[in-house]
Amino acid sequence: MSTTDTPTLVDQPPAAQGFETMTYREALRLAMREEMVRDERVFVMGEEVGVFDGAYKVTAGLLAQFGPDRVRDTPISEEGFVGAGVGAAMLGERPIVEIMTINFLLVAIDQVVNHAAKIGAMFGGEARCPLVIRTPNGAGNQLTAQHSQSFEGWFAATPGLKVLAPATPADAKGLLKAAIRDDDPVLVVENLAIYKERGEVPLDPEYVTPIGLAAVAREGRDVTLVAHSYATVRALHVAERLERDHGISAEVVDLRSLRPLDVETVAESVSKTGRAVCIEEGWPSYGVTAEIAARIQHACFDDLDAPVERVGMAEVPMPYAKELENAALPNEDRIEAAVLSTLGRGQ
Amino acid sequence: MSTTDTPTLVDQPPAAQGFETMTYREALRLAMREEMVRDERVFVMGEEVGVFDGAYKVTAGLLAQFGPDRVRDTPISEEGFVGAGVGAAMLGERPIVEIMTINFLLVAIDQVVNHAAKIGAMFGGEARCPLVIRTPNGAGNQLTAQHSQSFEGWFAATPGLKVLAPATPADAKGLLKAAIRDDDPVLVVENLAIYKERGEVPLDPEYVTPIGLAAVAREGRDVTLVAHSYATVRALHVAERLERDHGISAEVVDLRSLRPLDVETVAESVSKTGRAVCIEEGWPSYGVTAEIAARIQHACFDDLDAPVERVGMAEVPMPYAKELENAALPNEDRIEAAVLSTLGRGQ
Amino acid sequence: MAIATSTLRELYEQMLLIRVFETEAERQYKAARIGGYCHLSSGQEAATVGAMHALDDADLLVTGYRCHGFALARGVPADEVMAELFGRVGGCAHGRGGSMHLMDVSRGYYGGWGIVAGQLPIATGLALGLVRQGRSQAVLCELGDGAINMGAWHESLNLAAVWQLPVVFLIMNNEYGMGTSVERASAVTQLYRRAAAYDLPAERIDGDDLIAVAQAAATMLAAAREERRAGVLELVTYRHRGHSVADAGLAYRTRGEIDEHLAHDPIFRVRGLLAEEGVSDADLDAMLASVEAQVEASVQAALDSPPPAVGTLATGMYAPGSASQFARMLPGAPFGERELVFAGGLGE
Amino acid sequence: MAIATSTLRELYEQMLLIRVFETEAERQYKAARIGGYCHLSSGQEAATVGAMHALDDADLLVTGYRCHGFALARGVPADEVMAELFGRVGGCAHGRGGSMHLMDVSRGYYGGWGIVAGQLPIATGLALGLVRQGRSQAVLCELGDGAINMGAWHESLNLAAVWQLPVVFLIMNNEYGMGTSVERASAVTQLYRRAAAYDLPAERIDGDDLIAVAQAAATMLAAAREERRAGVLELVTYRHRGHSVADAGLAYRTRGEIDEHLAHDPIFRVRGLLAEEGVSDADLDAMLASVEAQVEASVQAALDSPPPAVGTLATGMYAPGSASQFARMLPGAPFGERELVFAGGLGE
Ligand SMILES: Cc1ncc(C[n+]2csc(CCOP(=O)(O)OP(=O)(O)O)c2C)c(N)n1
Ligand SMILES: Cc1ncc(C[n+]2csc(CCOP(=O)(O)OP(=O)(O)O)c2C)c(N)n1
Ligand SMILES: [Mg+2]
Ligand SMILES: [Mg+2]
Repeated sequence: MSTTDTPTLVDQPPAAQGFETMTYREALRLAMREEMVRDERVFVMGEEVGVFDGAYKVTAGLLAQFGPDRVRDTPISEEGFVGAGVGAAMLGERPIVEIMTINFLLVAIDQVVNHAAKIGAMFGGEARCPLVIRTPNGAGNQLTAQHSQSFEGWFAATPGLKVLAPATPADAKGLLKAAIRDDDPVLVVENLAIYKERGEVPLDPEYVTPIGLAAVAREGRDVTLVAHSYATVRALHVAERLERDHGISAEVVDLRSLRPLDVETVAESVSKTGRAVCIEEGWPSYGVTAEIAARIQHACFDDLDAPVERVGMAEVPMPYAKELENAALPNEDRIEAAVLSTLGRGQ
Repeated sequence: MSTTDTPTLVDQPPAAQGFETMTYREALRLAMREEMVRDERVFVMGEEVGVFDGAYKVTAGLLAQFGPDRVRDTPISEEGFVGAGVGAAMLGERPIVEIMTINFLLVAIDQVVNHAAKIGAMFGGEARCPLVIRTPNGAGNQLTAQHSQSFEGWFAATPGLKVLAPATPADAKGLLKAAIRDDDPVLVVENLAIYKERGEVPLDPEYVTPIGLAAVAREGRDVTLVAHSYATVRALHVAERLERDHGISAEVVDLRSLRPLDVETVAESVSKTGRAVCIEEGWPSYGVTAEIAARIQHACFDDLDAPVERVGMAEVPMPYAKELENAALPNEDRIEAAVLSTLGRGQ
Repeated sequence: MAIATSTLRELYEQMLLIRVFETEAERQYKAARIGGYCHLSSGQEAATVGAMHALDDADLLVTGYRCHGFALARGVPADEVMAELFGRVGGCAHGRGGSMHLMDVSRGYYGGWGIVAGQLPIATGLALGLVRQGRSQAVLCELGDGAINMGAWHESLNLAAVWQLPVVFLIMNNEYGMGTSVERASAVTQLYRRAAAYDLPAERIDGDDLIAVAQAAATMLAAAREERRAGVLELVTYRHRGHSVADAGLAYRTRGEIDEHLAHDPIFRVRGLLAEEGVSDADLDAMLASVEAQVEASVQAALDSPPPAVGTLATGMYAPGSASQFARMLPGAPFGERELVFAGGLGE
Repeated sequence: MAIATSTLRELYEQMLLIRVFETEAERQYKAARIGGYCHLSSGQEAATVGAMHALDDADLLVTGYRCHGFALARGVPADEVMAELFGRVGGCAHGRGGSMHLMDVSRGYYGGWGIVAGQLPIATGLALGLVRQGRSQAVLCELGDGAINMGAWHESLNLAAVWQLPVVFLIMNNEYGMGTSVERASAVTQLYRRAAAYDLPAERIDGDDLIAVAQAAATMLAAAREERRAGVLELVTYRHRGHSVADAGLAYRTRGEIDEHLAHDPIFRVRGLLAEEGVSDADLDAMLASVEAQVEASVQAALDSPPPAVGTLATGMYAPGSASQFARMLPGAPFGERELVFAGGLGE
């Protein structure tokens, strides 16, 4: 694979207008394609991103459009190619590294946490690391213990990193573009089940979602559901059920960004509703919802009418059998039950 | 290094009586020596644990006493020898793997989280992993960004693991022995600054501290300080200062175990005092104190007179200069200020 | 090594069993009775069966996730393997592991692992355990051609060499890691040459030659058992189907390349050997029929086995006695933990 | 390669500077003006200076934590290196990095890293960056004999080879990783042999022979620049002092072994060469005197430089403009974040 000839900058296409309904997967692809056209420093690297069109087809077609220098298949060497992304970024390149699933990021976490996250501070700002790592988390396909995890909270715990977790196709485009344009290392957490979700996506190539801003995905009065990524999709479904079956008006806050974390938007909502249920795909103990609950109890101490509840994956290594997996997932029944109990309408 | 001849079981020495004042480091060494005498399946493995007598001298003298088969120096290959510990444990051996500092555990975290933690569940109990990993966390010696971290919360977040964090020499002995005798993978978190702390240690070789039991390290009425490892030492000093300088009676709860987490003891204390300040050596956001605060607000909702406060390392990669490091540490001044503010006596 | 006709018959039957089983597994996957990832080993039967033939009952086995064939060749009943793929309690992993995590401790099979190369350090540790226990067995550790580029390969081989551990690393070189050919992934394409970086004996042979595989594996395992000498055995074979059942397997290789390999199907080769030795076609066809019946029965057995009860969600996660350690963790626990985990067999 | 006497003088002065600097650093550490870990490179001067002589100004450098010598040989002023060890704003890393994390981006020195072998993937990435930018420079990546047993070595070398990246891996084989000899840590003790696992050119030479080092490094760096061919250069040298200032360095090696090496001090060897070329003793002594004056001055410069202000605690952590992204993170923030981090130069 020859990489000597660096491609010449492609002309900007005329800014497309309006919206188009597409999947979350397609929105991610659109974001990458637009940014690769806009900035030739941007390139994609990872296992099977090229010839195979992506293990989950997120990068499908990019190799054909941009060639092997900008869509680089790697050996199975996460530590090596994540680190290669760090080094290339230090030189001003803008790598987008795809990790097939977040479970495999553990073999490369040293490069992310002990290296990428430290560069800005260790170099006093003289060197930066504009690296993007994209990877899906989550369970739900009987992928079993080693392939059903969600570690984004560990990266959100690391000063020097930024962690984004879009829940809609529009944010998938807007946040991934924000990550690519950002000058710091950013982990963009996707989700296996969310790839097929559909929604309206702005076609404007300048559509970028600001980092550090949560969204009120649904307005409500009685309780606030706080979630990110696929848990937000679950929360919205539950909110509908609550309205329909119980006349409960639930507000849904979609965090969108875990570091920076928009506590203001969460606090505003909970101060209004007085009740909060935090939801995540991963294990809640020492997880993302722990931080959210800790922030809420601090910021909304006088406004809380009930303790903050948390729902996540049952705290076991995920077993294979469908019956067990279904029980372990933060499914809509479990979320609904948590909401009812925080409203004193428990079983 | 010949390892073919397995040593023959050494006779039990007559149970020693009484107490002896020793350092935390010596207590750890005593625990390992006692367990190696008691059970020949126990062996120590890690970088510089033998000929060098340990990077921090915790294993000093063990090679001379037990030989190279039971005190095994390793190449610099954390992923490899942690995994070797996992495999040996699956066969019924009882490895104690020393990781020089917790910062280096990141290159081996895949073996701990994706492998060791999964064995009991994946094998339905037919195979177990009685592995102990010992490693110090913490900052304070100008070790800078890559050597000043505390990741124990990430392991405590992992179902299938147990995580212990002794704060006294007595617990260093009792909990390390409990870890060695336990049939599950246990991470024992030590701390660089705590190694030299002195205290009374029971000499009885059967002295074992139960797993999952927090300790009230100091009784008090006005506020509860919740901590683990070296943060407990800080908390006890601050409690003295509060008593002396402000007439404030602070109770200190030493968690001792992070997974399982003894929420009952914490909740009892906070229900009594109505106020809590949680302290850790690491970064608090998405850290250990997040989980503690989340549990407290849930378990003590009606008894809390003020929001739960948290203190930890300032959320930056630790800089080298002493002046910056001192400011970033969860030092006694910052802890005291947090206590005063939660008591409404803040600046 | 001359292999008696009777033995060759057995090995042939094992190869047939694997092929028929994999074919049925794909059918059942498409019928949605099997979930998760499902990696078939059709085409790799000679490499699998030949290597397993050299493994003693007391030896230990560790593999990656492409493990149906290894489990069957190790003697795990087809019923139990199929039940595992169906996620039933009758499965060899009690329905908790699925296709990637087959295991059978009673047969020295320590899994079925899903993180590429993650099984290598563990196999090294099992070998260390054997040595510490003064046992004379060896560990056979399977990995793929793609796995060799992981750091775990390097650290494990160095440890095995420096510590003289009885472990043989079996590289199933099926020419691709997902859609990436060996040429695109590895700086040396003759993978066995990497053993030189550890001064370990290594061999690369035609993995579709059953007898050659059995001989090479026997030699290396003997050295591991008797001289505590680790080794590397590269078996050059081919994956007939896609990476997993979800992959058509055509985006990165040509139809012609596949047909080329199908024309030299390792199963035909062994059938040819048996024919030469006078085994009749009728006899050979009967073997196939009995294997097909066996696989058909395994589907029924799987269907007859119940799924695990939700109350067992946490079973095995922690050792017996752990429940009391966790008893004080209940207050403020996340929603559902009380019912699902604490009441779900945690450490009982 | 013939080295002009004038050049040899310069290199000799660099070697002297490193030796005198390290000796002073140890003194200052014991006087508690330097904290953290402090790893000295006394004894490794020929390897360091020889390799750096072959590195062009436009090339890039990455090292581990034993980096004082590399920084000095790269031309970072002794004042700035000493000030860094003292943790002062005048330090080459602004007092934020200390002994292990020296750096000077203006001189293409991308650090000073503390996780063993963690710098290898980064160096590989810098080389990838050079290629993508169509630049013709090379990256020199230092690592120790102990670091070669980390998985990151394997993955980095394979990537460098498969992708044809211009990076030279410089193994400073000083015979020990802390207290562990190469024999106890590595299955092959001639470390350069491991390059064969990637079909990369490699050489092992006497690292205390300044000219041989310069020649070998020049050849490999040229191949990297001109043919985009990565390479491995093993320099056999010796660490005169302990692993760090805290280690006496006698628990794992004999006094005799150390004396043996001291007798063949690389600095004496170069002094001998210069003498042969007619440089007078007076001249050589004068060089030493001027270097000593330079180091003495560096201590004063360090003392004269102020420590960083606490208000800069978060400086550089995030890129300019990030403060607004974090503005809404304040409510319920842990105690002290408001003053220390949010007001501490976060992304301004
Ligand atoms: C660390 C890690 N990275 C990526 C994956 C995803 N993955 C699963 S199988 C596979 C290909 C492995 O190829 P090879 O080693 O040749 O084995 P084969 O599938 O051919 O049997 C990949 C990349 C994984 N499971 N673990
Ligand atoms: C991943 C990791 N493990 C362990 C350490 C602790 N450590 C620091 S230096 C060192 C020895 C390195 O030896 P070598 O590579 O030969 O370099 P040298 O010190 O001889 O220059 C060790 C084990 C570390 N910094 N990083
Ligand atoms: Mg393969
Ligand atoms: Mg060394």
